[in-house]
Amino acid sequence: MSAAMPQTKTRVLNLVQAVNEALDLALERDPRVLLFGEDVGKMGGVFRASDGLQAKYGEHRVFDTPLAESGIIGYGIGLALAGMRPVAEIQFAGFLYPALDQILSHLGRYRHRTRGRYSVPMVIRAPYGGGVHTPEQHADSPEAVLCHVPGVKVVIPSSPERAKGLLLAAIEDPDPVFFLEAIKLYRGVKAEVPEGYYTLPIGKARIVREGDAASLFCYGGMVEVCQKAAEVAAKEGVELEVVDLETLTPFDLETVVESVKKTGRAVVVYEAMRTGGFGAEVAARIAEEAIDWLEAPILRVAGWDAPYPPFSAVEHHYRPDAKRVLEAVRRVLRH
Amino acid sequence: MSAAMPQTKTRVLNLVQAVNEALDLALERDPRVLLFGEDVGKMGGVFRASDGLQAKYGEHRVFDTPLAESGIIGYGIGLALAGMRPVAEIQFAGFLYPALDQILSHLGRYRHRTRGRYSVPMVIRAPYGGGVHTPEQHADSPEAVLCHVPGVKVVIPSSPERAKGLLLAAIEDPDPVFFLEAIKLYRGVKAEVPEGYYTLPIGKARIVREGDAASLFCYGGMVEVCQKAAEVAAKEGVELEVVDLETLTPFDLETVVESVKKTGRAVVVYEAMRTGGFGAEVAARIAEEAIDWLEAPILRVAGWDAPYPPFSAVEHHYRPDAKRVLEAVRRVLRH
Amino acid sequence: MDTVRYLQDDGTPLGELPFSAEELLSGYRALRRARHFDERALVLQRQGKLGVYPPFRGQEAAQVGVALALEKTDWLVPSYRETAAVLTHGLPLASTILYWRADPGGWRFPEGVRILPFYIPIATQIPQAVGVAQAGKYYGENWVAAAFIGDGGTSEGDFHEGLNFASVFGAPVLFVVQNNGWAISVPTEKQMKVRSVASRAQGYGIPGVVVDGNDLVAVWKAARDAVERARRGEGPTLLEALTYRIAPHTSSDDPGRYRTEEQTELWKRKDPVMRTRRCLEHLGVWDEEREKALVDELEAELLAAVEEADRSPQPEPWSIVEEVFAEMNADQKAAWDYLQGGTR
Amino acid sequence: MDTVRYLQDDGTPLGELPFSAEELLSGYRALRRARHFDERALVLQRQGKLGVYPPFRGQEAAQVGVALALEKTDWLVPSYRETAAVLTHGLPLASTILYWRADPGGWRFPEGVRILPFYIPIATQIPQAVGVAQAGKYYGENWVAAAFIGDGGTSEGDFHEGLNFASVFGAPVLFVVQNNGWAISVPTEKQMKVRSVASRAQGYGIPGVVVDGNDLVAVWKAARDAVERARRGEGPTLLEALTYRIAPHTSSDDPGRYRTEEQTELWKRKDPVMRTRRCLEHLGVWDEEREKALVDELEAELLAAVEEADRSPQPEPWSIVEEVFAEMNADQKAAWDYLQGGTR
Ligand SMILES: Cc1ncc(C[n+]2csc(CCOP(=O)(O)OP(=O)(O)O)c2C)c(N)n1
Ligand SMILES: Cc1ncc(C[n+]2csc(CCOP(=O)(O)OP(=O)(O)O)c2C)c(N)n1
Ligand SMILES: [Mg+2]
Ligand SMILES: [Mg+2]
Repeated sequence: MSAAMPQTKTRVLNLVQAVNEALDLALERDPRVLLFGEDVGKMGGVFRASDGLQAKYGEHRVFDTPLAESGIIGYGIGLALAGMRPVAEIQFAGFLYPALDQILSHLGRYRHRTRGRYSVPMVIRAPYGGGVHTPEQHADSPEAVLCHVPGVKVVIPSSPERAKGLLLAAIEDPDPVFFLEAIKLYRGVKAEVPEGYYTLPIGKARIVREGDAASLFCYGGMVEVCQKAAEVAAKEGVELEVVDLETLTPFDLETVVESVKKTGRAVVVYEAMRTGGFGAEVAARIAEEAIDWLEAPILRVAGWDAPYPPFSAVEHHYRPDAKRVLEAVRRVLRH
Repeated sequence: MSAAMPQTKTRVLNLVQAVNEALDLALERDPRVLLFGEDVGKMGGVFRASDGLQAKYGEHRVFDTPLAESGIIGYGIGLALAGMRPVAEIQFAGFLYPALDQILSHLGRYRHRTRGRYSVPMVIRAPYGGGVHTPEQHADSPEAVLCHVPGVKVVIPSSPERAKGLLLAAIEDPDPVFFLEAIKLYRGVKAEVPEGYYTLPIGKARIVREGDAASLFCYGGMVEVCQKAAEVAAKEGVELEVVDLETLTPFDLETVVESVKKTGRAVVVYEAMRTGGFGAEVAARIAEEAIDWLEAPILRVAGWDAPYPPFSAVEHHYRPDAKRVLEAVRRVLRH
Repeated sequence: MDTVRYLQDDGTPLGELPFSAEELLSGYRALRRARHFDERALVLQRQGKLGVYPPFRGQEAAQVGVALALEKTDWLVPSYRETAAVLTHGLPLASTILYWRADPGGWRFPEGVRILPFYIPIATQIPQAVGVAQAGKYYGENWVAAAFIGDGGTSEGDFHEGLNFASVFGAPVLFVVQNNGWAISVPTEKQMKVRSVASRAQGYGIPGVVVDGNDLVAVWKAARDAVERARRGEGPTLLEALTYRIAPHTSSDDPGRYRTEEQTELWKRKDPVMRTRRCLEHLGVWDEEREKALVDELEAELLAAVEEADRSPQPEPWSIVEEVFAEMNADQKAAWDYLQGGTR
Repeated sequence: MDTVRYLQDDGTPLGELPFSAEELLSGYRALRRARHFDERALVLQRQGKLGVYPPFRGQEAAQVGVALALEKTDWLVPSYRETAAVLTHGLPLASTILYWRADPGGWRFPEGVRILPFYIPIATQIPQAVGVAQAGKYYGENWVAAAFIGDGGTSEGDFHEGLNFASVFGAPVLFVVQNNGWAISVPTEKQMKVRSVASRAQGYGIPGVVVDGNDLVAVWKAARDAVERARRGEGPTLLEALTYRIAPHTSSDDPGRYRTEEQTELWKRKDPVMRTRRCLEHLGVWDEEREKALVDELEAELLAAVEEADRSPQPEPWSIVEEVFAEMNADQKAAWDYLQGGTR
């Protein structure tokens, strides 16, 4: 895979446009690629991720399914077993739940169960997370559940250019990949995105801001929150390192441990409910592999142990923000 | 709740007999208690947990359902919303998956969603874990997924007398409780169990063996493994503290932190797949609250990042045993 | 399966009506009240006084007709679109406004009102409604539950599991499918290959009934028969109301992306409110004057409700961690303290 | 719905048979071979040479009849009980033995054999079979998929979702419900309130067919018609085979806990193998001698397969972390090194 970004022309796109472009390129490049889900066809998806693609590639490549998530994932698994490259959209990550039997029982087990005779090269895309006043269950962040499934990879991009390259890599991947897209970023971030086909490596975390005072570990919608916190801290002369995990599983232990060895302090930021969230795994890995370098407790800034508030007025009190991240940073620095 | 064990007569029972006795007492005490699931009626459950109860309480209190887990949990939620005290059995924890939509979308959200107007006082029992040569998916340990659901409690007993008192407390509890029973212990452990009705507190971990060299944190089927390891270590003059979490959520931080402060070393043992397992949460809590007392990395001994092997011949290489626990102990002691 | 109708498209009765004039007047009142709310709701939404709102224009009869067939002691289990049904079964206007304002003040329905909250995860209410219905048997209470679902929702596994449970247990429940032609952008023809969802009833050994969902009399009568059947202990019924979603899926949807308005125009001619009104006029118990008086009354009621809703206090930040368990656990307490302004 | 039959309980043809004597002989051979395996499997299980094993005694015709209707290029999607179908569609005896020995050597089915692994999580194979069937269209391959499920399995949501997908997409798939009267201890009457699962077909707008599942000719003919239909692009069929689970649910089940043997005895009289044999004898193409020769041959084949299976190497400890991904990740590599004897 071409890890580096190609030196081609770029245009400014938001994240959903970048996803749309990646899907377009994948459909063009590989006839085995199929796009389906609820409202992905004529409507082009509730967030427009597949806008225009049915018109361009036809109803047999890009189509609507009945309203049944277990059916969607099961159908996709069947297509993949028989050699296709299905890319399924689940309308919101909170609606992956009806499909969890297909996911936990089959998606990641099939290769192992058949000792490699069969595999499931399938991509499951879903918008996740809060910050945009959605109704109940439309702001869920269930990544931790997916990261506890053997044989599947979980990728969560934090910018348009990363999203495009990572999604194309996910579609090329011989194993099932969950691709979660932060709803807050769909139209919330715009950036230069290279034209044409390129992939970015799955399984690597990346340092989006260098620093020596403390490390902030984050992904998806929390990356911009951590960057904002880092900017504020920088004004006070405190240089924070911001590490975008990007791929949650397989976990890039090396990059995480290197950062902790450098800063000696770690804060993990995620918007899912705190208990049992993926941040617990990040903290556990650090406590396992880098304890001797730690000069402070590993703190987690996350959603509270309650459902994501489905009432917008107080939503921002649930989702971590720069203020809460900085409070945690001060605690580890004071320590 | 009567935290202490009553001073009544006791008999030797295995874990499944203790569960059966608790269910019997609950049915007798509260007419709102109903028992249902696949094969729980005439057959008395594939593990005999409800043996004889349909004959004793009638088909309207103890009954078989169609083969549909989402239906079973959804049906139970409805009964609970209207004031009953449903106790549902899912035949194996690996078959909770078709019901995860009902569980993640409703079970723990209902009270919050309605600001207390409605609640779901329901108990969901399921056998879990390996060690007895079961077919594929019959040895899963999905507790981490359940612990990431807001508004539900997760209890996993490690002995017959604890199982009886905790199950009765779970049925009394005003909120939904998952009660996972280690298949390996059903007939694998026998112990004195008090007669009559008693409850044990949910939300408390307990020290099953005192020690000062290092703390072993475990639950369910791993408690006997850790006790075995502790006995071996004791022969070498190393006193290990074994902490049975018993309730995973709500998490008993205090007992865990106290133990770490005392021993300065922590090993977390669980049989689920390592990445994203509940042991990560335990390690994260310790790294958050007790780092200054730690003299070694927090190690996890768990199932490998692969499906539980559905072929008995090598099963014991997947499930943690005393040998692997002791290897981890040596590492933290050497540190 | 043939479709049960009592009124022609223009409202003229096709024959003897199964309800008295008084009954029909009260039915029309509930219908008109729902319509009035829906119209005002869209205005409030544009003013930012409601959050995302799923309008029910064109489906009033399908919802109100069912609610009218229920006793106060019966349970109503809605999806997210059944505001008309919920209002008719007794949810106060102010609570309804607060709910759609996404204000926690609206999340706790008043005691005594046997309505479950609006269901966002599609079809999950179906097996739950069966449990609610069955619970009455243990209390010796003869209540019935009516559960709503859309044409799209019938594709979910929970629809099948719930219907089978109800059939096997003989539960006193009425399943109402509002077949409104669309699941967001997906037309019913792409959702299923059958003309009528009710044709699935016989696969469960239960009666299936198809009614003109824009005919209040037909819906009300069919629902009343099914409720009586359930109360007699004869088990569940699957009732399909053929109707149409005149408005966008929600206040944030743009139907122009997936449908032309021709079909919509055709259905507007069968408007359930106008049809019922014409029926009453035909019976000589309604006229322009009475209509005006009713609308004035409904507007006054609504304005009062909006004012009441506006008086409801802003949600406190810490409310987001309350009511998760009967007793707050240590983690929630820590969050609660933090949100109260203390630090952790 | 009436039940399609070609043979009386004693095997006498009810009339003209749709298969030639040669075809019937090959069919009987497959049937008898399956029976022989099942008989020996229980012995091997008791000797500890197989793990938990789900016998199919009494259901041979329901399974073999379907497999006989498939081409080698068609897909067979079994539940856990379809060993007879799988053997007939080409899974080698040795692989089958190793699979039920819970030996990883049996987990990888040979290339070219279009059989998916036995499905443990009930009903999950149904939507997957639809995807497998549809994939052929993209390859311009005209394959069909046959998916099996039990009466109990039809209660799961995936059964409904899969049938609806197949119907909406017009997928070339045959759904075979073996209604064997029991789901472990739960009789079909407590599983559903309909006499026949096939009655659900019309709710999806697809054909539903009920056959005497102990009548090889009936099953084979109905399956062949459905497969041809699918290949012609006319979509899915729901085929229900009425049969009976003569044996325990699995080698670890005790039916004495939940059923009396009277019903079992009645069904034994309709034994599918005996019935087919009598039919052949009636046609004058079979006798005691031929039977004995066949059984000797089958026994020899089986003994050879057991020997081959016994030669398969013991699974290596580290195999449990292999083949999880195309490429091992760091965590699996660490586990693999550890299991190889190194320490972590
Ligand atoms: C399990 C689940 N999947 C997807 C959605 C997103 N969604 C909300 S409404 C809707 C369409 C529902 O159509 P229908 O059941 O016909 O009801 P209608 O909107 O027509 O009233 C979808 C797909 C959801 N809320 N829940
Ligand atoms: C999702 C799921 N739930 C429960 C089980 C446990 N279980 C295994 S077989 C069985 C009964 C199946 O009955 P049926 O579908 O009629 O098939 P049969 O055994 O009669 O062939 C059950 C409940 C399972 N394997 N998967
Ligand atoms: Mg609809
Ligand atoms: Mg069966």
